[in-house]
Amino acid sequence: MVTKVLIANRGEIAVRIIRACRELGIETVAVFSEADRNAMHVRYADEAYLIGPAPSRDSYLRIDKIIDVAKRSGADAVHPGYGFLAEREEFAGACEEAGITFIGPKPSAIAAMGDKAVARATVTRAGVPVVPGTEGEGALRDDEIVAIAPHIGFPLLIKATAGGGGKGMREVHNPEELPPALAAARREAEAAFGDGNVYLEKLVTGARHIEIQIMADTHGNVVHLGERECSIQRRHQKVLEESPSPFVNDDDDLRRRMGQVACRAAAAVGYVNAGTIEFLVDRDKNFFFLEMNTRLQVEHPVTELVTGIDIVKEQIRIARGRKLSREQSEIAMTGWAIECRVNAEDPYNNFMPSTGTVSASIVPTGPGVRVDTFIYSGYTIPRYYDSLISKVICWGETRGEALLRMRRALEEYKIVGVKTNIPLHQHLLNSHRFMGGQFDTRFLEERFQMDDEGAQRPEIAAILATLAAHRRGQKAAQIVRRGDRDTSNWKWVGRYERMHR
Amino acid sequence: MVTKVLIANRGEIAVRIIRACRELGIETVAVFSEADRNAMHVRYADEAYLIGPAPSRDSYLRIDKIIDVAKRSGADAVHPGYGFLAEREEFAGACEEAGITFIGPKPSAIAAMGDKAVARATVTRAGVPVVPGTEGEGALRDDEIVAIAPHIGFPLLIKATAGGGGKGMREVHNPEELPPALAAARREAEAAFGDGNVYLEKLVTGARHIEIQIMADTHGNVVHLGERECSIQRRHQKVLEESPSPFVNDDDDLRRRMGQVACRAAAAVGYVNAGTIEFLVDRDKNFFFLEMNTRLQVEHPVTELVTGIDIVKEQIRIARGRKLSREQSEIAMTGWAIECRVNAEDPYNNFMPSTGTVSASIVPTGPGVRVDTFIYSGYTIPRYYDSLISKVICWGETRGEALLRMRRALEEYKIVGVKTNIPLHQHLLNSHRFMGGQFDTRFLEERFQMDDEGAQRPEIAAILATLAAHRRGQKAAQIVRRGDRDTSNWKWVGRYERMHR
Amino acid sequence: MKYLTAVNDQTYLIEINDDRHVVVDGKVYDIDLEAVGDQPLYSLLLDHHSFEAFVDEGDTGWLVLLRGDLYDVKVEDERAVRLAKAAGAGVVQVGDFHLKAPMPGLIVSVPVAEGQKVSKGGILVILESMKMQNELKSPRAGTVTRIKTKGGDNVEQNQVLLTIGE
Amino acid sequence: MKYLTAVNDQTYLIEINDDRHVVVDGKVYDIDLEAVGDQPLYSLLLDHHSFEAFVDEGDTGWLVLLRGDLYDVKVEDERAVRLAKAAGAGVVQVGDFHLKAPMPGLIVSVPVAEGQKVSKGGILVILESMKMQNELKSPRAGTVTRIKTKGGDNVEQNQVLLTIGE
Repeated sequence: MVTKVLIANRGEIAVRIIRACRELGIETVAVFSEADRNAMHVRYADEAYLIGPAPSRDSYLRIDKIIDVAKRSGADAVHPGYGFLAEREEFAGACEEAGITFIGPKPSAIAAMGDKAVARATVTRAGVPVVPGTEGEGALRDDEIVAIAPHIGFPLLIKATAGGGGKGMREVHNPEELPPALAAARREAEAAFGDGNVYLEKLVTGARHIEIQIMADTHGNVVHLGERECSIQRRHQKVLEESPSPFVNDDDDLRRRMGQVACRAAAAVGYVNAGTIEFLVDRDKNFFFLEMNTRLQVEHPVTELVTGIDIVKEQIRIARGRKLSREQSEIAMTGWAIECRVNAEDPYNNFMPSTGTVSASIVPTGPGVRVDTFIYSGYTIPRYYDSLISKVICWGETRGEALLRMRRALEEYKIVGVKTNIPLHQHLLNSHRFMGGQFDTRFLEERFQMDDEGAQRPEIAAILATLAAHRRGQKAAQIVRRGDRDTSNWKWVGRYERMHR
Repeated sequence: MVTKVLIANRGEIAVRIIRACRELGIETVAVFSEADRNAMHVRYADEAYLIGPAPSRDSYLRIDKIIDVAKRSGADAVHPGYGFLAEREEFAGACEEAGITFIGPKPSAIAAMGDKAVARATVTRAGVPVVPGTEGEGALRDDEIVAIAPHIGFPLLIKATAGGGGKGMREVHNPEELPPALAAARREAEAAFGDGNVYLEKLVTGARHIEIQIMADTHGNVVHLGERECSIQRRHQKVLEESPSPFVNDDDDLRRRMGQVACRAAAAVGYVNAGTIEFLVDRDKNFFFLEMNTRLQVEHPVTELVTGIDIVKEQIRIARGRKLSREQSEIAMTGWAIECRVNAEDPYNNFMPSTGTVSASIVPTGPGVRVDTFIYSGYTIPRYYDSLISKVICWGETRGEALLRMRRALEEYKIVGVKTNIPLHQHLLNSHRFMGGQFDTRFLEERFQMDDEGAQRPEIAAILATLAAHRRGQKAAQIVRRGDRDTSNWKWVGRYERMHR
Repeated sequence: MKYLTAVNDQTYLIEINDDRHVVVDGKVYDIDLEAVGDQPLYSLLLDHHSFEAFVDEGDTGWLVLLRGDLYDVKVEDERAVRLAKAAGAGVVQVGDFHLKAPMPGLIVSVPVAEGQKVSKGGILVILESMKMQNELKSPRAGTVTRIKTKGGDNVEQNQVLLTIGE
Repeated sequence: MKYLTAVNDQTYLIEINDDRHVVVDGKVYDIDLEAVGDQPLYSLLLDHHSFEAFVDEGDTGWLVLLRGDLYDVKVEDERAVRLAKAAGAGVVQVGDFHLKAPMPGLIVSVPVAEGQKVSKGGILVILESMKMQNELKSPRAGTVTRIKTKGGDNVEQNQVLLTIGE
């Protein structure tokens, strides 16, 4: 049974899951850290429990506290969202042990796919092509990695075994760079996942990152919901995603083959619930398994908009033991969807994270625009968590319509008080290469500039700045002038005397 | 050509049209009254022109000024939205004369349908069934109306000939009520439309108000986009709409017949562009033509969400002389959509309009929710215009999903600073009769109560009020106490001295 | 602090001694109350149950809008109530009713005259605002004692338009 | 008032004499500027063209974010500039660079030592915030003259972390 769901997460994904539950008439239990009392997931859930101090390791990563809240609140299911405990075998196991339904795959499937190196070995045995690397070697020490590296050949990627979201990932172009990069990657992986293990993978150049969404039920049915294009990345973090991929586009045969391989990879570990198989696709349309994310993906909304399937509701349906609501033949992609991840960071200052209070948030609305967010006017963004504060997802009948709609949505979106990467997205959407679908995973970092030297309206900017400066000057002058007036003085004196009575 | 569109409107519909234009790469020109400098349509348009004082008759109803702005700005087309000049034959004519494309029907079609009494006579000749009334009699004096009334029989409806939106409409149950009701209706019609003419119509009881959206191009193609259920009304103003109608629902034959009749009515006046045929449908599924709205309808989004057709973009397409993008056989309704009109009015005080500054607006977002609005935190709602401030439109695979989604969206929607009718919608969505689709046009006013006496959480409300009162008391006490403290005094003294230097 | 808080027909004795608890008719609840973004909008966690509500002071008491229901709540200091009772209460409040403009607008007409008797629900003033003509009605029977406005006037919110006496 | 306003390589002479007009290099424009909801967000109508932009004062000038482009704008009082020129300008500004924390966070490590020479782009401090490790780099070559933080420190925004001298 799933009648009361504890959401072991925060931010936009916690809100997303609470909404799905509400719409299914399921009660919700939020957990929150000391930094999150004013967070939207606390306000929108039916119940909310404080689980510890702000740092994740003291709150959102504390399996014991979360299981305890589940028991106290009578939650009969847990949704882990993404990040935090979503891909921790122990967490799924602890839920199982406590008799709580884990809305996700079995612990064994998480374990098999969670250790990225083991996962690659597993799917290779199932006949799924992988990028060459250290799969099947287990956890390696630095000296072992240094020894193996030349056999794979440079350039290489160091990846966190427990990884995801680009954390603990480093590119290495020659043997000299390897030791410091290993140290940095392990340090970041340890901080992000509590696990410093890493593995190596050959860096495929000119490749695209395309992933397949799959859903599997407990009755042995596995379907795929088409692909997502995720090549627009910065520091190995996805920035913008779309579905379909402009690279796959009309090649239904490629889509079908990738879908079949994805389903086969899932079946290889007895996968149940929603999952994503990430592939690298080279220029010749060869595709290689990268990893499987055994949880809901940040970018799941683009698939929802083109297939009409609510993935979170479908996850709950599967967790309830029902059959998938649609067979493969009933799943079609209609139109085009794009998602822009809005991060609290300064695109003009090396993407430094930006924290602070959101003094205003004017959200784009209207036809074809969906926003998944958890910020609101007056909300203070804590510094302890991910910088993702909002996702803008636009649907259009064609890629062109979706792009134009996204442009107008981003122009409408006004977030005041913190800096965001919205200008980055606006530049991207104006880039001819992006518009033409001509990009690989290196595009954003290597062939794209946030160069505003040639920006089109310097005169307007000059006028705006001058008017603002002029007004500020006048206001300052007025305050001085007002200070000289009698009425105002009388007021101050009155207050002063009241105080001294 | 349509390359630059002047939007002769304000509020949410002006924003809606600007968005469509932006997404088509068409430039936009806004017009605004002195009360609307801070309105969203002024901010979102490419250009904006002040056209006069706040009262509509001095600004948004001034054809001369609007045509003048069109010429000065180089706009080659005008979109009238709904209300204001949308159904004024003279306006469409003035555009034509100035060589500006009017995004709507020909003046002759507006005239034929705009005089509601003439319209009824016209469609009757085309074999479309109408509710008995004074159609075909022309403008009548009070004494003539009083004389005719008994021949139609009571109860009766007085309607404004130039009408729409329930303005200038009165119900009359016996001959004595007729003269004062006539006076009130004429007065309101005169104020709203500048035309005090009214006509009579038999009041069909237990009926539903169901309308058909049609689209017609300049190549002679006419299609319908299915029906909208609009029976939830207060004072003859629609409050909540849905598509499909729960009354029509699976009766595809009824839908097809109503659609065909609607297309025939449109063809009878050589109709081009988007239009709506309103029908009364009695318990036995007999349907009667009420009137045709020769413009975009407030509730058009529900049709957009179930058909996937962007009606405003289609309007522009038609105005450009293109063929309709889809044939009748390609138009299908998928899922269910509901719209709640959010009005700035107090549902607990006889729906009195509420004006003021919106100090916060937290908009519901996430899957399946669309909001068409023009308010934002810090915006002051002027008192001169319609009380509609936002439309929440939810889509679901089924009516049940759409209803549950609307419930969660309304619970999330927080508008602070003005009162809204959101609680009315929340009560409606909890009403068993509404949920069961068991309602007619009288339901909201006669069989529905905003009765909160039996509300479920008096204890929570008591605690909240007590905590708020307690905090306010404590804060007041603190201010007094703080006034006694030295540090604070020093601050005041410092200021006082600075001022007297 | 102890309060006597009345909602509809029910009265609760509510005791607040610190920021984290309330005692309602003897039952202790954990609470955590936060204003949302500096607005009269509150988030309350009551024994971990999460509620969001508008809480604002109205003319006659506190108004709480909670999950689509409006509660009119009277909060009184329990000690003050006790003292008042001891002093002998029971004053019958009867007096003039001042019709105030519920919003700014234009007076369309005033269909009553000074000295005229009106019944409960009788139309006193027609006020236009936001394109709607609103009929302001008498909350009780009485006599129009004073009219302070006329058709064509622009009136501000809360401006007294006329007075109904006994 | 006259202003000399510089954007990128271009300088405009902008004259503001009333609320409704600006004169830019001799050309008169109608203007209408309004702040949106009390924020550093402005709506400008310039000869009826509608622009929305964030306009805020930065460390080195005004920052204007307009349709996705950021402009760094220097606004100077034209008279002040003239006077300064007359007094003889041309002071070369060289001095210490103080590395400030761009956001609150945890110092992961400081991979430089006092007295160490650093080149432009060299990593000075690794700061963790929002789960990201951020490498703070040197904007120019120089020598680390002072280090005021160490790994494990929690630092506030704008706190000086270290200083680079000549």
